[in-house]
Amino acid sequence: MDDPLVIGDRQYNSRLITGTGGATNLAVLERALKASGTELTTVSIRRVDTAGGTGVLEVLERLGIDPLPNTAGCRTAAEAVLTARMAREALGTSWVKLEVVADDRTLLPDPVELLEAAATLIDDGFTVLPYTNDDPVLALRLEELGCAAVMPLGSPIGTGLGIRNPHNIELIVARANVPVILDAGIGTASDATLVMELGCSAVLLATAVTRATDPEAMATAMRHGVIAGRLAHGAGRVPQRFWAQASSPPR
Amino acid sequence: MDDPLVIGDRQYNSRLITGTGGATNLAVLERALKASGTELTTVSIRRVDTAGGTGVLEVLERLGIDPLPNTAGCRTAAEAVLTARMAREALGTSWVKLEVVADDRTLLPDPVELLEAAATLIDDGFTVLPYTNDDPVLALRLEELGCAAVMPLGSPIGTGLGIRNPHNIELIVARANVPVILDAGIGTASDATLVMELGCSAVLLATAVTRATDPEAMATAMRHGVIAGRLAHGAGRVPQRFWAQASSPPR
Amino acid sequence: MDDPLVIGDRQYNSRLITGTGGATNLAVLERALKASGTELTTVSIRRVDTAGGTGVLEVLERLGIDPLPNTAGCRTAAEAVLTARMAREALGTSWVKLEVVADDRTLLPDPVELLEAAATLIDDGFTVLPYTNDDPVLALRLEELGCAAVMPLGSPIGTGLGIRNPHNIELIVARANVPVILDAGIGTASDATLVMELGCSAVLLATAVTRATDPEAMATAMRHGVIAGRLAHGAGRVPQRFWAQASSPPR
Amino acid sequence: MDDPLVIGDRQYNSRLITGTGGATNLAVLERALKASGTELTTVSIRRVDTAGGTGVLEVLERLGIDPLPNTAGCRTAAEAVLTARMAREALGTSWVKLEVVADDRTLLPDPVELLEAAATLIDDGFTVLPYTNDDPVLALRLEELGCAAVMPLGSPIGTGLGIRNPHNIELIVARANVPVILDAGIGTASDATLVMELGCSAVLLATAVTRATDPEAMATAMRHGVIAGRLAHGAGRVPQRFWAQASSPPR
Amino acid sequence: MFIQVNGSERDVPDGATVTEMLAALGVPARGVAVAVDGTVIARTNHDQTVVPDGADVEVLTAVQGG
Amino acid sequence: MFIQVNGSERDVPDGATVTEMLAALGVPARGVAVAVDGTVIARTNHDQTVVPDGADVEVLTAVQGG
Amino acid sequence: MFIQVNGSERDVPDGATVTEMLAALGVPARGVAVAVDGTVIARTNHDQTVVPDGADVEVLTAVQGG
Amino acid sequence: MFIQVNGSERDVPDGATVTEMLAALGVPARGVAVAVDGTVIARTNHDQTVVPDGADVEVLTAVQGG
Repeated sequence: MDDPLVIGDRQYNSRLITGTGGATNLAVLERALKASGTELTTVSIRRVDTAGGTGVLEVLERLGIDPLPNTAGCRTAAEAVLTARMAREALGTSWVKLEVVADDRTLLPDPVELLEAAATLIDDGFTVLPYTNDDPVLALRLEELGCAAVMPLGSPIGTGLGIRNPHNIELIVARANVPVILDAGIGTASDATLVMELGCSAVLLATAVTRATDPEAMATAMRHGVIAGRLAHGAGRVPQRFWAQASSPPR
Repeated sequence: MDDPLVIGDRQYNSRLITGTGGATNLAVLERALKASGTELTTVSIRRVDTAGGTGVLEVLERLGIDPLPNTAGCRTAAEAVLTARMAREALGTSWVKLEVVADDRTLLPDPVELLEAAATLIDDGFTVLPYTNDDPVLALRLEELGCAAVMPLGSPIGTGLGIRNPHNIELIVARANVPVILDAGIGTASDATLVMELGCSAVLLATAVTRATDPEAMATAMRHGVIAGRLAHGAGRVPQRFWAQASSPPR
Repeated sequence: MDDPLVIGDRQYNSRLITGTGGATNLAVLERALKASGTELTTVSIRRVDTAGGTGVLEVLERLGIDPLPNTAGCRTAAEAVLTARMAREALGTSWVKLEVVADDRTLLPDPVELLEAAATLIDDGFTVLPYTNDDPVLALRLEELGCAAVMPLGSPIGTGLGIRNPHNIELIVARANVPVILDAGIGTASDATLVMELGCSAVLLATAVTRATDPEAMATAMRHGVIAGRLAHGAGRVPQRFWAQASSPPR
Repeated sequence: MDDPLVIGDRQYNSRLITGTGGATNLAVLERALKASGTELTTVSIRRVDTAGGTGVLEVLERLGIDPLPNTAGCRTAAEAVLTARMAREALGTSWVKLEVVADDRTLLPDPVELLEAAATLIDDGFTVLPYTNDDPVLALRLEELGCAAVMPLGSPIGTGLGIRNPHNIELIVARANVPVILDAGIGTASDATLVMELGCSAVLLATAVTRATDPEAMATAMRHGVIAGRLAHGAGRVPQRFWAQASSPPR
Repeated sequence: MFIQVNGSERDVPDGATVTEMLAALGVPARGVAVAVDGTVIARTNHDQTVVPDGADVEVLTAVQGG
Repeated sequence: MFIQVNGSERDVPDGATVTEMLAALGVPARGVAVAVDGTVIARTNHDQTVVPDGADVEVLTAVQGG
Repeated sequence: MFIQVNGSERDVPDGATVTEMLAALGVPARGVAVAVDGTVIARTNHDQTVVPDGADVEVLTAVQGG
Repeated sequence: MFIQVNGSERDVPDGATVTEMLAALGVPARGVAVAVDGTVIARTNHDQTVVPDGADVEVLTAVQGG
C-alpha cells in the first residue's frame, strides 16, 4: 500500500517507531529492530564513557534506520534544551524526541517545562516531537507552538498498561493537524492495533519489545499489529449492535 | 514461521477462517477472501434455486480454499443433522460447522440441541466444529463428545461487539485439548489480535470483513491482526506495572 | 420508597439476598446480615454432625430473615432434587436456590442437569430459583420451565470478578418476565450498583461480605450500593456525550 | 458513622458535593439538593440581571448548605482571579472552586493558567479547590502550591462518561496529602461508588442529577452510591481470583 | 410423472433416477445434494436410485453464508 | 438394632420410629430432615415410619453456606 | 450622572456611593459584589466609596451553575 | 594542562583545540558532542575552538535508550 507517514519534511513507510532501551545486548536489539521494520528509532544522549553507548549508531546505520535522539531523564526545560543541542552536534540531526519528566515514579511529563522547552527548541530550528500526557489541551498547545507531531502516552512509561483512556486519544486525534504518535504504555500487539484504529498516525514503543521474552517475535507482532490497525481504521468497520444479525441467508 | 493450525487430520498455515455471507457480490468476496489469506471458509446449504448460491464454490476452488459447510438457521438437532448430511453429499466433505441456534434475536446456540446434534454427527463420522457460546462447561462437554475444535463466540453473531468476556475465553483455553476458534462477534482487527493473545488457535469471522466499507482492506487488516496476536501470545509480553519504569539509562 | 421485590407469592423490601457461607463465626455473620438489611438468605443442607451447622437457623429467626436452602455441591439433577426435598422437610419451605455445578474449578452450572432438576422440582411444587450462567438462552429456558426467578452469574463463584459480561445481563433482562437476580461474582459495592443499573431485580452475594476484612462495613456498603443502583436505574440517567457540555451559564 | 470529610478548616458529614446548574427550576433543584444530603454546593457568579440567578442562595440557606462559588467560563488566570474576588465580596466566602478552561468543546482546564490563578488566589488568602484534569503531575503541583483539595475529572464536564482512567485517579490518590474530590464526568450512581472505592475523599457532580429524568431520585441514588463506595473502600474487599472458590462447605 | 422439487411441482420422466431427474431439471449434478421423501441419497447412489412418482424431493447446494 | 446414620454405625431401639430414632441419637427433631434407604421421610410421617433394622439413614440440617 | 452598569448606561445621583448606587439601581445590597472601573470594591467600603461620573461598573451575584 | 572531562580530571596538551582534545582523550570525533564550560561547541568549530586550561568539558554520545 502507498500510505506513508509524513512528519515534517520526511516520509516513512513504517508507522512503527521503536526505542533502543531495555535490550539485553546489541545482537538482540539488531534482530528486533530488523523484525519490527522500523525506520526511525530513539537513542539517548549520555557521557561517552557511559556503559552501553558503544555501537548503537552502527546498528542503526547497518539497518538504514534514522536515529531520533531523546531528552530522557531531563527534569527542566534548560536540561532538555542543552541535551537536544548536544544531540544535534553528536548525531547531525535537528530532530528530537522531547521528554521533560516531573518525577521518577510516574515519568510523566511536566506540562509547564515541556511547553517552555518546545518553544525554545522550535525557535532554534529543531523538529520537535514531544512526549506528552493524554491531555487534549496540552497536545493542542504543543501543536500551536509548532511541534511536528504530538506524542501522547497510552499509560506511563514501562507500565505496559496499554491505552488507559481511548477517549482522550480520540479527542486529541479529532483536533490535531499534525501526526499523533502514541508513545509509552504499549504492552502487547493488540494495544498497537487499537491505537491505530483510534486514528493515531504511528506508534512509538521500546520495552514492550526489548523486554519481551522473545523480542524478535514481539517486534514482528508489533509490525503486523500496527499494519492491521492502520488498515482497519481506513476500512470502515461494521457498527456495533445490541441484537444479533445473521450472516447466512434464511432457510 | 512454521506454526500450523492443526484441526483433526488437516493442517493450515492461516489461522483466519472466514465466512462468505454478507458480501455484496462474488467479485468483492473473491478479493476479500484472497486478501485474508484464509484456507478454510464457511458456506451455507440452501435449495438450488436460492439466490446467491451460484458460483461461491467456484470462487473457493479458484483460490484453493477448503469449503466448510455450516448448519446456519437450524433450530433443532434433527434439522442440523439432516443439513450436515446433505452438505456432505453436496460438497464431498465430512467437515461441518455445527450451528443450532435458539432464536433469531440472539442467534445464540441452544445448548441441549447442540450437544445432541454433535453426538449424532460424531457417531456418523463427521468432523464437527461446533459454534458455541462462551460457557466453559459447554465447551468442555463438546470436546468430551469428540468435537475436533470448539468455537466459542466473542459476542452474538453480527453484533461486532468483540470479545465481551475475555475471562470465559481464557477459562475455555485453559482446559481445552482441541483448538479453540473464536467464532462470532469480531468487529475490527484489534478484536482478532486480542483473541489470539488470549490463547485461541484461530479466528472465524465473516461480516466484519464482508460488511466493512472496504472488505478487501479489512480482510488484509484481519490477516495481519491474527498474525500479530499469535506472535504476541508466544513472545511473552512484559508484565503490567502500577508505577513507571524507565527505558533509558539514568543521566 | 415503595418498590418491593416480588418473587412468586412473596414480597421483600430489600433487594439484597445474602448467603451465610464464609463467615468466621456466627457473631460476625449476625452483625453482617443485620447490617445488610437482607430478608432472604441462603443456607446449605448437610449431615447434622457437619461442623458449622449449629445455630445458623436461630440467627436467621432472630433477624426475621427467611432461609433459602441451596443445593450447593450437587453435580447431578438427582442429587439436587434429593437435597431440595430434604431441605423442604428440614426447613418447611418449598423454596430452593437450585445449584447443579459441573466441576470444582469453575463451579459453573451444568446446563443439561440444571434444566432437568428445575423441571422435576417445579413439577413437585417447588419455587425454584436457579443459579445459572449468563447465557440468555438458558435463562429463557429456565423461565419457560416455570422458575420463579433466574439467577445468572456476574462471574464464577468466589472470584470477585464482578460483572464480566454486562451485555449478556442486559440481554437476559430484556427478555425476562420473572425477576433477574444477579448471583455470584460480586466483589465490591460498585458491582452491586452496576448490577441494579443494568435492570436486575436483586443481587445475591455471600463471600464479598463474609470474607471482606470488615464484613459488617461491607454489608452496609452493599445495602447502600443496591439501593443506589435501583434508584439510578429508575431515575433516567443522562446520555453519554463525546464532547463536553457546560453546567454553568455563559459569562 | 463518624467519618467526616475535612477540607481546610471545615468538616462535612456528606461526601457528596453538588452543583446547581442544569435544573429546570428552583423547586426541582431544592428537592434534589435535599435528597442528595449535600452540605456544599457550587454556584456561578454572573451579572445581577442574568436570568436564573434569583433565589439560589435562598435555597441553599433554607437547606443549610454552604455555597461554593466557581469561576466557570473563565479562560485566563486574570478572569478567574477577578471572578473569585467578586465572589468573595458577594458571598462573604474565601472558598472557591477554581475553573480555568481552555476551550468550549472540551471544557478541559488550561494547566498553565490554572497554576497561575491558583498561586495568586492562595497568596490572596483564598481556600482554593481547583478543577483539574486527571494528570497526576498537575494534581501534585496544585497541592504543592497550597490548594486545600485537588479535584480531578473522571471525564469532560457534561459527558457522563464516568471514570475514563481509574489508573490516573489511583496515582493521584496514592500521592495526595489533601482530599481528592472527583469532579466532572459522573453519569450514574455506580460511577460515584467506584470513585469512592478508588480512594477519593468526595464526589462533585451537577448535571448527572439535575439533568436526569428524575433529579430527586438520582440525587438519592448518588447519596447512597457515595456512602456505599466510601464504606467498601474501608471494608477491605475480597481479592480477585481466576478460578472459582466455594462459599458452601463440601458435601 | 409429477414430483415436488424444493416445494414446487415439476414434471420429470417416469421412473427417472436421481441423476436423470437432475438432468431433466437442468441442475448440474456437481455440488448438489438430493433428499427424496426426507432421505438423503448418497451421491454414489444417484444413478441407481429411482425417484418414485409424487416424491417430495429436496435439491440443495452451497450458497454464501456464515 | 444397628443402623447406618450418616455413614457410621449406631445402635437404636428395635422397631424405633424416625421420631424415636432421632431422640435416641440425641438429635433435635426440629430443623432436620431424614431419609431412610434413600427415601425422604416427610416430617408428618416421622411418628409412624418405623426404621428397619440395618437401614441406611441420612439426617440432614441447615448449615452456613451459599 | 450617567454610568455603565453591566454594560448598559444608567442614571444615578451625582456623587453616589456604591451603597447609594445599588439602592438607586434597585439592587439588593445583599449577595452582590461590585467592581468599579475594574477594581473590586470590598463590601466594607461600599458606604465610603464614591462612584465617579461615567464609571464602568460591574454588579455580580450568585446564579445556578457548576 | 588539566581539564575536567565528564567529571574527572584529565591531562591534555596546552592550547588543545576540541578536535585535538578528543584525539588526546582517545575519543572518536564521530558521533560525539562537546560542551565547554556549559556551551555547546558546534561540530564545525571543533578545529578552531581552543579548550581553556581548567575547562569543564562534557563529551556526550548516543546510547541505547527510549
